[in-house]
Amino acid sequence: MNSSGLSLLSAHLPVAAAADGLLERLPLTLRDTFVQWFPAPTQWLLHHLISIVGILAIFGLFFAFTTVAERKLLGRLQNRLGPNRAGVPKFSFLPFHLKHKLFGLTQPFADAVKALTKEDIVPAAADKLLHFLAPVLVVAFSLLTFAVLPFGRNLIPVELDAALLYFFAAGSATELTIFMAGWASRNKYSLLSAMRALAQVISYELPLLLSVIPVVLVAGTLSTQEIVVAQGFWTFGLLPHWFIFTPWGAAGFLLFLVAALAESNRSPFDLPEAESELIAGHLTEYSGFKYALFFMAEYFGLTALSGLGVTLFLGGWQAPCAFLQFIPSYLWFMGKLVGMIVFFIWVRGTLLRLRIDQLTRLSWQFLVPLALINLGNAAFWALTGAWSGPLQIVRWAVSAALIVVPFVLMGRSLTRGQAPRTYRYAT
Amino acid sequence: MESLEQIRDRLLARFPGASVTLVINPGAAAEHSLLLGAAHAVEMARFLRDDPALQLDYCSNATGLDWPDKEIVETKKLSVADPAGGPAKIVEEKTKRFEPGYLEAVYHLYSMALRHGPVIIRLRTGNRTDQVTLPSFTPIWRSCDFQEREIFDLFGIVFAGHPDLRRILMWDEFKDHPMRKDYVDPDDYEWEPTPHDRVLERAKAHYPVPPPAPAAPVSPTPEAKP
Amino acid sequence: MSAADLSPFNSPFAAGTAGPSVRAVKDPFHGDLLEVSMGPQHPSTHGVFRMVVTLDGEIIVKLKPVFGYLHRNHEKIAENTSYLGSMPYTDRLDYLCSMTTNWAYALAVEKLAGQAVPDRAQYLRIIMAELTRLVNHSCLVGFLFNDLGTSFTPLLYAFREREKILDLFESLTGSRMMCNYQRFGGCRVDPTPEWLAAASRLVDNFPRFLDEYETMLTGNEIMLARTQGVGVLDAAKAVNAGITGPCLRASGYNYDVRKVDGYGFYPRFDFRVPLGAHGDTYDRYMMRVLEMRESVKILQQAFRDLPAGPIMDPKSKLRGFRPKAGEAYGRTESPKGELGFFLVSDGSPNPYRYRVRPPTLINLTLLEDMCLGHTIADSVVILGSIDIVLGEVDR
Amino acid sequence: MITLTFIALVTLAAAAVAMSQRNLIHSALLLVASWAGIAGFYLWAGAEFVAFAQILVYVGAVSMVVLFAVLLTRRSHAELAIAPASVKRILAAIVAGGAVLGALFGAVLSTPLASAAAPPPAISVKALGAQLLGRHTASVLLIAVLLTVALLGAVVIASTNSKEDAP
Amino acid sequence: MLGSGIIKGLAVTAKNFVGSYHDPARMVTEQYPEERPKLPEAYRNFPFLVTENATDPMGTLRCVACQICEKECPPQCIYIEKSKDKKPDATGKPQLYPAVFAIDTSVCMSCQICVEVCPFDAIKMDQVFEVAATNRFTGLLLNREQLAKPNSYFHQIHPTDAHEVDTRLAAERKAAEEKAKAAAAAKAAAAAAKPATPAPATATPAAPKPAAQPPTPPTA
Repeated sequence: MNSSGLSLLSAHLPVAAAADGLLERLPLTLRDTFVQWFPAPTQWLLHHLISIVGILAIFGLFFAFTTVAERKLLGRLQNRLGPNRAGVPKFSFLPFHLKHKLFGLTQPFADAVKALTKEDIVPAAADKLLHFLAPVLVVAFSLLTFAVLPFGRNLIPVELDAALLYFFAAGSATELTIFMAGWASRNKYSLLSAMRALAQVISYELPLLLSVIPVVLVAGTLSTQEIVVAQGFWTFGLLPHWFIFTPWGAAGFLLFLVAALAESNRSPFDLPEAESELIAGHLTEYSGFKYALFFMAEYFGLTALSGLGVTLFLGGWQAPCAFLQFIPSYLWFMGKLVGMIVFFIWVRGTLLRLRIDQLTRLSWQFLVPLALINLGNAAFWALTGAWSGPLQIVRWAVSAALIVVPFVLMGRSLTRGQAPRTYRYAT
Repeated sequence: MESLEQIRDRLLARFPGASVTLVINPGAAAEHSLLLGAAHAVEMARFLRDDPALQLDYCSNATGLDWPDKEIVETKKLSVADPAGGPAKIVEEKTKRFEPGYLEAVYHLYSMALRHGPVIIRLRTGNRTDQVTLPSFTPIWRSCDFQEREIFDLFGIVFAGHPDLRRILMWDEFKDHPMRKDYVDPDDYEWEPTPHDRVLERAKAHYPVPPPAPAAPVSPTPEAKP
Repeated sequence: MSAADLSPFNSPFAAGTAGPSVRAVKDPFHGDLLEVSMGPQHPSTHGVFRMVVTLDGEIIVKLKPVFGYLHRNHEKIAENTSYLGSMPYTDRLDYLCSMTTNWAYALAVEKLAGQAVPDRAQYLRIIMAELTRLVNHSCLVGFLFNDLGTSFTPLLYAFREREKILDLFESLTGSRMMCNYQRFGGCRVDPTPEWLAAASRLVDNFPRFLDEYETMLTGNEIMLARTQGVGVLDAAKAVNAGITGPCLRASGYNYDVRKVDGYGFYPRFDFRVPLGAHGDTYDRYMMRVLEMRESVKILQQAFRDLPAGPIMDPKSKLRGFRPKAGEAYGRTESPKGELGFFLVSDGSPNPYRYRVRPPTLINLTLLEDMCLGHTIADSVVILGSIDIVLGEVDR
Repeated sequence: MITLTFIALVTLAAAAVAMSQRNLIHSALLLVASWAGIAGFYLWAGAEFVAFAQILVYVGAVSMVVLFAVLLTRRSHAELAIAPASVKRILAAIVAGGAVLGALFGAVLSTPLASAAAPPPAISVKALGAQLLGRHTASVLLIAVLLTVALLGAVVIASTNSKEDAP
Repeated sequence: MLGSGIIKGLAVTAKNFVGSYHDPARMVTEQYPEERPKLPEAYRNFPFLVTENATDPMGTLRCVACQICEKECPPQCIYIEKSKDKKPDATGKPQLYPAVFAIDTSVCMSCQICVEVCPFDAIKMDQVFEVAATNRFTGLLLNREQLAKPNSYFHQIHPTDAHEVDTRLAAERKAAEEKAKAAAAAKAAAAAAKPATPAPATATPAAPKPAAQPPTPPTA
């Protein structure tokens, strides 16, 4: 399906040539040699076990260093240094300026030890079973979503035909665990905050899904690997055909970002853990390792959502230019993933928090209508795939107008009567 | 703005039964004040606020004052003729006068509309023990709300007509009124390392002999060398 | 809840404890009211201040402030200390702006004793007061955004600027916040020319920080949504409730003690007083930002024509200061409102009665009326916009 | 066959325990577990699309409705537990269970099952989409209208409810 | 247009992020225990007693136990006991000295009023802020020996202030000596003229600080 834009000018560069570079196939060759040593019937089990261990190891470390990256980046945003005191005992003999050049990289392990050693208090009135089950399930479900993300050219843990649907099925189950956490703590405020967290997650599920459907419509498939392949063309070898470089793609990406922020309880929407709320939301009665599990699940959810965003709109493991394909594809995926996470942290360092009624009004009155319009826009884009020559400019203009005009109109109605004011002075 | 005397006269004209007297402030600031009788105080205050010439719409400050009973000893010099015909001796003859104490509430009223200065009005209670009620000005100026509660809390003046008269600073079970001159604070004694003057006398009650002076020799205390 | 039953006099709090609930329960789905105690240990009550809030779901139905957690009876201590001895204690009243509190106390005592102050000392007092206004307003703006939910970024930018001014105070008076700088009849230390040069350099590029702040936050859509129309304070109600300072001017009422009383040498400076129009949290925030710009103007004029001469009136007495019997009420425009000292002297070295008129305590009178009908998240922001410091509220 | 019996056992066990639980929330959650068991059946049968749709719809959304319904029924905690079993209720249960069992066995026995297990047809989601909007567009549109009406109805009820006391 | 305010906000934080790497104004962290803070000269924390020289601290204390600072200290955290005997001070005149001089630094709020009211420049403000003690009474109750620090240390922490105090004291000592010499000369002349009427004892050296008033009796 190469109905993506500017197909007239794209020269079909040989894609396959770069596919078999040594570095490119390295993880696959490693896995195959390892699987050879085992008897045949268990080989498919080993195959999957290795991918599971791979994901857990890589994304476990990725979570650890995201936390420290977040604190150091926030620090730098606020003109201060982030954590740099957790030195490694072996290096403590180093002079001061060297010791602190560890840039606090050992901070996550210190946090992990702290989380493990903290006393795990279970309130007496709590529903013991659910109280224990909630953090376990929330980590399980958010890890499940990693199964369908294409990390490299053929580095996808599970090649599913309905991969996107699987991703959202696993993602939506986390709501159940928020309810379980809120209810099991048998605490008035955590139940109140759990209800608010549920309202937020449910009301942002819709824009998230609606912003993804245009990609499915244009790419014609639900499988993430094929979506990435569909973005694998470059005009003049320089301009990649990622979906973000199309009007409906850009709008879809922005909608996806806002919905992903809300879905993972991040910055402008971190209502459940806000101090303006009563206490720390549905996590009030958790401490020690269970709290760390919820914390880890939040970061896994964040990583999975930004991984999906990279796959759908930023061309997954595709290189930005044709001649850059010698760099292995999984490095491109990781680079874009880190870029998305840095953007999330940057937003967290800047924006204020929305009130709960503004948050839900923003979703139902602004994001959902825009997402529906964007769906129509993507349909128009798909139908006019065959236009060529001057019609291309018309196509781009109409598609852009289809999304910008409602954005401006609805934006004006959303912020009616709210504008920076001018003030009079009395001498 | 009119002078205090004019205000007093207009008040007396307006409220014949009320008692309004001028209280002179001997200090350098020369901010004299009007002492209002408690009976008509609320109507007079409302008049002060609503009168177009005054418009004292802003009660900046409400303060409590405690004037305990005073023993005024006046010594008059008398020359008493000596019965034995000697020279007239000068004898100081002391007359003791007992002045009953009272609690006082002082209000500083300003006009934000006409931007003119403080008109100070004072209300005095009957005495310091049982007649301690004064009319509350909160229904007229809402700014007196917390300040009158504070006066009630720290001085013990009960304000009749205050919407929610509770203690504001001390905890509700606290019995006494700490700002009164005759308040004795609880003797929660803790060893005072540097007691002198008043603190020493109180500390003495706890140990017969004053504490041994801290050891003279240089004790190797871990204090930081500069 | 129509506006009528929101008026101050029949809010349940004002009508005793058992007042009619503002919102009658009409249909079964509305659960029972939830009584929550926010404070005294609460991240956004700026100190040990407690609000007992009655909630219906999210909406506040009744709010009862509770004070007294930081009460140390400053006024009784002052009655047992000499006039000079109370000066360092006034730093601890409103611990964010010690210079303006010192000045208010010195003004009241000078009024009580009829003490003159030389010109250079008056200029120095204005310089210190306006620098303190910059410190206090940048603090407030930073904490307001912290209540609005940013993760410390605007607060740390504001603190970066505030620290520079506090370093100036430290190099002049010896302590960043507990300056103990004013004396009766002048100031304690004469700033060196280097100090004055550093101070005017800092004041000249202070607006650069304000511009960066305004571009970052004043036009922010979420900020507009969260603060415009929240906690509206009506001007007439504010005057009656004795609200003074930026909160009153945000409701559009032009009353600034610097202009009205003209104490110190303020009439010699031309500066303007910003006035709001809607009286909501956004206006109160903008009042502080615009007042910071005016303070920068005053400071520039003060540095330009600071006269030479003594900083202490020769007749002023350091010890054995016994003002004649009498009383005096001196008031100044502290960054939080009208700060007044009412002193009654009986001729002894200790004041007979020492009363502080706390602007922050009286500004809280209408906190409940502003919060009725809003959510908890708003009540935190409204409290932040009133700018209270518990040292002064509880004394 | 082993996986099929395993999934069946898990689903039935979840449903049975759900019935016997005294705590209503626990039984609701076990009900959700049994729905997940049904999704397991679809996966075993190779119909991934239906399995994931089942999880998305049931485990994601309908479970929320069930739980909210349990929470919002304004009965105190004590009544949440089910009344002790009385003889009359046991008889009724046996009769109903027997009738349902009989109907099921009748249907299973009467349908001619193919002897060899036919290989699951490899249908791609694309083909499924074409089928849905090809031959069955009418039914899809009908369901769409039904759902929109239900959504609008919910919104109208919710809004009228809150109009009276909106400030 | 909706979102423009948010974008401007993001731009400002980005500028600060980049600025924190090269612009010193945008990187304000001071890594405390390793990087010592630069204290301004006027910094004050906890008083100390000035002694003329470091060799014999107790012998050359400037303090004459006049107890003015004890009365004027707002939190009343100074405790002085006069000595019974007298010992000559810097100008050779026999003066009392404090047998006990204790400051309870857990109560002292470093308000430097004792420094202002001391007529003999005997007590000055120190700059020690790392004061951690495990026991409130032995750790934070500084007695006379712990408080005494030499004049050289005073020059080290407050150079200008110390210089000004020293010049003033030197001037006064010179004036006192001249007066003493003049008085002695006058006495000698008077003795020569009228050996019978001894000259009155010279007045105690003029109090170095003009503003010093006779200590007023503390009122109850």
